[in-house]
Amino acid sequence: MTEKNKNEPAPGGIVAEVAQMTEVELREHEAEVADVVATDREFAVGQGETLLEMDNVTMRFGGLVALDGVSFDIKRGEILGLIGPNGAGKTTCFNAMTGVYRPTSGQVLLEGKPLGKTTKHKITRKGIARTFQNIRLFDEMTALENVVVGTDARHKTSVVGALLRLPRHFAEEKAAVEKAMALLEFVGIADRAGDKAKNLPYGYQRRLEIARALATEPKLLCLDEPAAGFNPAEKDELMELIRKIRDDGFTVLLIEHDMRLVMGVTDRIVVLEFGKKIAEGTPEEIRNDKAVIAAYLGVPDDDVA
Amino acid sequence: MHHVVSSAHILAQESDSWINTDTFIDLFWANTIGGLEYGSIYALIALGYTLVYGVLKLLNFAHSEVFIYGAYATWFTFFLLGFRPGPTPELATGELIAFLLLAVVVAMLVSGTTALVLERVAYRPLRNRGAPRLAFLITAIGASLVLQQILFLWRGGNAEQAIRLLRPETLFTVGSASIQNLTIIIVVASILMWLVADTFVNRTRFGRGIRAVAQDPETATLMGVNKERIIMLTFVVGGLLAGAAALFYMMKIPQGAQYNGGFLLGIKAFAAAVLGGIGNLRGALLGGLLLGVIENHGQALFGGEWRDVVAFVLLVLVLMFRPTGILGESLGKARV
Amino acid sequence: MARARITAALVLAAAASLALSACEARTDQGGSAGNEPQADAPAEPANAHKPEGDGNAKCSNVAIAYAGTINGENAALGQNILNGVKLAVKKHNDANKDCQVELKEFETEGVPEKAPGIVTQMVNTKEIVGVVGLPFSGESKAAGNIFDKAGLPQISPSATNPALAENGWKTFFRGLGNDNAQGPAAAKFLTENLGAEKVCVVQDDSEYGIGLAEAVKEALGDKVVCNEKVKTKQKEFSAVVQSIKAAQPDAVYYSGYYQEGAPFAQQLFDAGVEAQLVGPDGVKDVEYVKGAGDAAAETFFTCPCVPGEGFTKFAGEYRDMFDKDPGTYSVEGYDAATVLLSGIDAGNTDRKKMLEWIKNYDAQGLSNKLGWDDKGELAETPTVWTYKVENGKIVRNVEIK
Amino acid sequence: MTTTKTPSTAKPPTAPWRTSISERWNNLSRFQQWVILIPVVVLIFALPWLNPPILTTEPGYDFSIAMFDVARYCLIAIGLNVVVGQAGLLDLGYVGFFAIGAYVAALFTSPDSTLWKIPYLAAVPLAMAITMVFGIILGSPTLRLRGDYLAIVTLGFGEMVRLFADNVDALRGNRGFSNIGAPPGTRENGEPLFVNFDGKPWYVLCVAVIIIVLILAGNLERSRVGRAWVAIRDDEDAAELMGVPTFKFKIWAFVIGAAIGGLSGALYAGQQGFMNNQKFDVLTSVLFLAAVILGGSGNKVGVLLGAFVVAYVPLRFLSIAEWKFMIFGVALTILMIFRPQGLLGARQRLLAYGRQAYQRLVGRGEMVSSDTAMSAEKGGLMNGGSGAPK
Repeated sequence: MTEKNKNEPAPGGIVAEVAQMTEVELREHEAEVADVVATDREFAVGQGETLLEMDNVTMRFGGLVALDGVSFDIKRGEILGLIGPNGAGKTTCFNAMTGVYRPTSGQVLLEGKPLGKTTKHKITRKGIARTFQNIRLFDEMTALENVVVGTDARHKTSVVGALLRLPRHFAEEKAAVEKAMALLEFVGIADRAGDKAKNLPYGYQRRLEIARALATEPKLLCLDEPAAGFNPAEKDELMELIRKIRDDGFTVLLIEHDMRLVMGVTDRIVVLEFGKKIAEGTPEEIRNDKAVIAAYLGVPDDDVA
Repeated sequence: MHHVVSSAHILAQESDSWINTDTFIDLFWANTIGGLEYGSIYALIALGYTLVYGVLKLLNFAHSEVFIYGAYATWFTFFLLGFRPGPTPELATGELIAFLLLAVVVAMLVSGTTALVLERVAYRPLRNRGAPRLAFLITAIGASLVLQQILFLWRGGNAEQAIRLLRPETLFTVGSASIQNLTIIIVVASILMWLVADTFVNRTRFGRGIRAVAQDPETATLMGVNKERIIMLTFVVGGLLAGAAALFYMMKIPQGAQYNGGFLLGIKAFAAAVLGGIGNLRGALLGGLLLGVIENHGQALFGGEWRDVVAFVLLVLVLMFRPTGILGESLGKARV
Repeated sequence: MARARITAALVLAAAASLALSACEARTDQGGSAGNEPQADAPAEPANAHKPEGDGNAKCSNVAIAYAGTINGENAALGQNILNGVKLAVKKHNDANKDCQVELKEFETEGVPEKAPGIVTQMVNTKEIVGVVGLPFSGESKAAGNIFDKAGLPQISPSATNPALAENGWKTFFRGLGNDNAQGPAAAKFLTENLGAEKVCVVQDDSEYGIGLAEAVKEALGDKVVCNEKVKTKQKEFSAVVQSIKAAQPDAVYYSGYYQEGAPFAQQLFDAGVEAQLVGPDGVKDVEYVKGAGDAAAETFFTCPCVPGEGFTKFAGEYRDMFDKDPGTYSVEGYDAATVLLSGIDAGNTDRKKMLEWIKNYDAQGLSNKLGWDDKGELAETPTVWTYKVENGKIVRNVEIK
Repeated sequence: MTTTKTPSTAKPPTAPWRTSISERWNNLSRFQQWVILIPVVVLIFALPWLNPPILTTEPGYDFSIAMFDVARYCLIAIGLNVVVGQAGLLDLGYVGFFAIGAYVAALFTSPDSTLWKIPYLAAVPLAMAITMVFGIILGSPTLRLRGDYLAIVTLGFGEMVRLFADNVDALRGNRGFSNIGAPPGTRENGEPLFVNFDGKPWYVLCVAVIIIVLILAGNLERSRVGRAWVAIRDDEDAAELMGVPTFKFKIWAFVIGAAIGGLSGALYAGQQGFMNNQKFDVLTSVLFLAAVILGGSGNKVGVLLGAFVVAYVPLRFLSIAEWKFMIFGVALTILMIFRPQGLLGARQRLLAYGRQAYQRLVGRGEMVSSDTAMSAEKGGLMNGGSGAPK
């Protein structure tokens, strides 16, 4: 936030204030917001390096093989799409990356280091954040607080520190609220920051999940069908948001059914079918891949462009 | 277990060994048979927990009260038949069987009705409102309290005085165990009841409904199963079994009709259900019998005052290390 | 075998006590002709104090109080006492038109937790000059110091734990013998009257049960072959029964209350243990007789209480007022109230005077000779009686001498 | 960016009376709040001396002791609220911690105990420390379980504490401990200040403790710890995936709850002067739980209200004391159907900087929950996890 905002709250609050800004002011404001969002991140360092590697990952549940020797990698700064028909193992893939499941064999490497038995919350701290296919917000918290929980992943205040309100607590709280507000603006829902998550409109909840995930300062942001239930206009807005996230230096993994969205926004695409990787390449390559076409042609899909 | 008891030992400052292996060996058969006797009662109550848990994923806390209503029903049946507290009357075998059958029918009806009323009055409104999980649990606690207090305010805090129709007599002995007529009746009748319940769930149309709802309520509804009716049925079946258990319990412990007398049995029966694998009918039987036996041997080893601790420790250990129980789940999933 | 020997001992004991007891004929309310008790119950002592006094007492705005369980757990015991007190107060007030003493009732539910609040309220109620209560040892322990501090005398009609008198409370008086009297007497009964050589002592976890068991065990010495513990509200005694069975005693002394005593006795009986069962005053209750089923008829009781059936006038009045027979400790409650009422009649209408009055009191009550030593124990140790069950009723057996 | 700029939407309608009170309160400055709070606190402290005619429990029960009992329940409710209300862990064995606290105080101060003796004021923190250790011991195995299973295991642990009190000779079972210590201090006449027949000093002590605990608990609530608890309560898996070390914070909730339970147990033992193994049963646990649930779990004012009702009503209306479990049982059942969030629903202020943030944002003190009184929506504890049983 700018000094001005801190010291002289406008009568209508920041939202009204933003609404009254001129185009130039707005740009400046946006830049400030982006700046806060990107704090403490090695911005654009090592673009193109391998960030995350799926190394021959197999997931078995009883007799069911959900992932069968899947290998691919995600490069810094790219938007990778993960697609495939229903039950192809996309979400399982996500869960294996974020520690919900441990691979039966194979491993997931983040920046060259295997995740191994790292617990879920530690994986988040190592830099993988996600959203959920079926929205899972903290319903009883306000939107702002939801995002602050995300920022807490980077906080170090101990229980004793919080109990006695030691200085670090204040510093972290202050920074967290600033950053969370900035993130809410970034995803475009700052006007409802004070509402309980459960009372937000659907589209807002989706965006709030993204803001919350970004708050953990992830190296890799995994979006699990973020456009589910969106109309075409909303999908366009979402594409724009995803690009903006990438432009801010994040790496994005995107699972999505909507082919137009995937083709429109991703740099590369990995295609899964029945737990196996059947193709990998740029959207253009995937569009013309025979195996992919075969996989999708059985099911007439309006969205296949 | 070792840790728990050894610290108790230090506190208790007992000079003799804290594990009575001699007693354990001497009374092995007596405790095993006695354990089977209690265990079969636990098993019948455990079936009620398991069925309801299987279908609703609900720990029906008030099931212990469903049971104790059966115990009161038994007592009142005896009382209204003209029997009074005091020495056991001399009855012809035919009379005895007729009276006991009457009592078991009444007890089952009362417990079944109690379970049904509980479902309709306490749980259904919550379901209709789509209440969250914990609301069900708290309602169960509240309902349990209410059912219990009705008895307390009506009959007072003391147990009903013992009325007994059948005097236990030793028929023969196996090692240290004297096999009594009561033991045989309770174990055999309980296992018969369990068989009936198992057949009902596994072989009848209603039973298929129960299993369907337990596995996937939504699909079951789509397939034309009337979920509400199945839930009611489940409660009633659990109640009927608890009623039967109540009669057996009252035959064993005629002072059993006390307003809060169901609590401990309920907890143990739940422990039995978890031990065998909650949601699993066979698990309920196995868990019940096993708990009864372990508990008896436990008290031989550590002393009678630790009997209940044995059951609680067992419950905690099972939940910690194998929450699906020995046989695993079959009606539904054990872990939330 | 054991049983035969015990029976023989009993016959002898009965004969002896018959010979010793007074020979005047009395109508017996309880037993029929075939069930003559083996010793006569004492009649109402002719010189027993009476709550009605001389009928000329003058007082105003003075009250006594009962504090104890009324509707809580073990309510029956509290009701027995309270009714005894009520009867005494009614008789007093009917006789003394110019001295209407109010009876205030306080419900403690028998739990120590509530006692301080209740007792503080009592000591802050200025009109109360004396209290009948508290019935249980636990609550008495929790609140005895409050009476002491406020100088409000309390006469407990039923708390028999010896330690209560050892706290240095100047306001504590016990209206009956303590467990130190009952313990040796019970031991004597077990060994001499019943001729038991091997005794199992079973104790519950109450102050009362533990204290009494200690006293009994001490008096029995090496005749104790096993010592088992049960717990309040326990209903299942297989472990204890098995141990007793293994110890093969001649007699079992159950030191506790009837609530657990009844199922215990029954399970002991069911298991075929033939040892003679004896219980204390806590078990001596009609509830036990009904609860223990077949085992009840085989049980003896010891009690530092005088058989009430001789008190025909009292029992009649009690029945008229409450429509039931006096229960355990009704007489003691009545006696305790009478001490307080007679004090008021003598003009002791403040606590200080009342305390002096009780300290110097020396008169025959219905139950015991009432007069106290420095600690608040009865100066004259009351005799302990034994009782047994006949035709579903508890009747007196012999006095332990 | 421009596309994401959405016009400010109208807030859902709120129940005017409720919102207005809490909102008006939150719109006040800290100073104004203190101006109102201080007289209220003074009034609360003065209650036993005022002995207001309608409020009084006399002539049945000493009012000052009744007020201490109420205060003790309030403290317990605050502690249990950390576990149940904030972190959403249904603990049916809370009485176990209360008992441990009471026993520690008794063991180290009563002449009936064979342990060495320490002053009461030293025994209180010791009681808290030991209960905290027990919190870890009981919490680390059980807190991996959820929902119903957690409830039943905590119940089992509570019972085990009670059974140990029954069975271990050194804990003296029913005989109990007498002459338990008390804080030092004498009256003008040289008599000790803290005695079991005067509730006033104990009440003042307990209320002071409550205020400190409330402030500390509030500090936690409005920090990452409190947010983590609510996140766990709302959706444990999501919380974990958002980087919340859920197990650690659940243990903390358990331990902090245990400490407060132990503290109230030690206060209880001190005031009573005598304690034995009675009253540490499941029914007492349920009564504690009822205090939290009735008032509104997760809401501090709510649980204080609930505790007041649960403790005060049976003392005020002694004639219905035996009905208390019936009444609370019915109340719990009905409440779950019609108002699962309790009399006052959960309302958190999770951000220390929330006030400024909201002021900047919407130009008023605080965004209050837009739950209306009529909505039977999930609230407080009632939103834990996986939805209704099917």
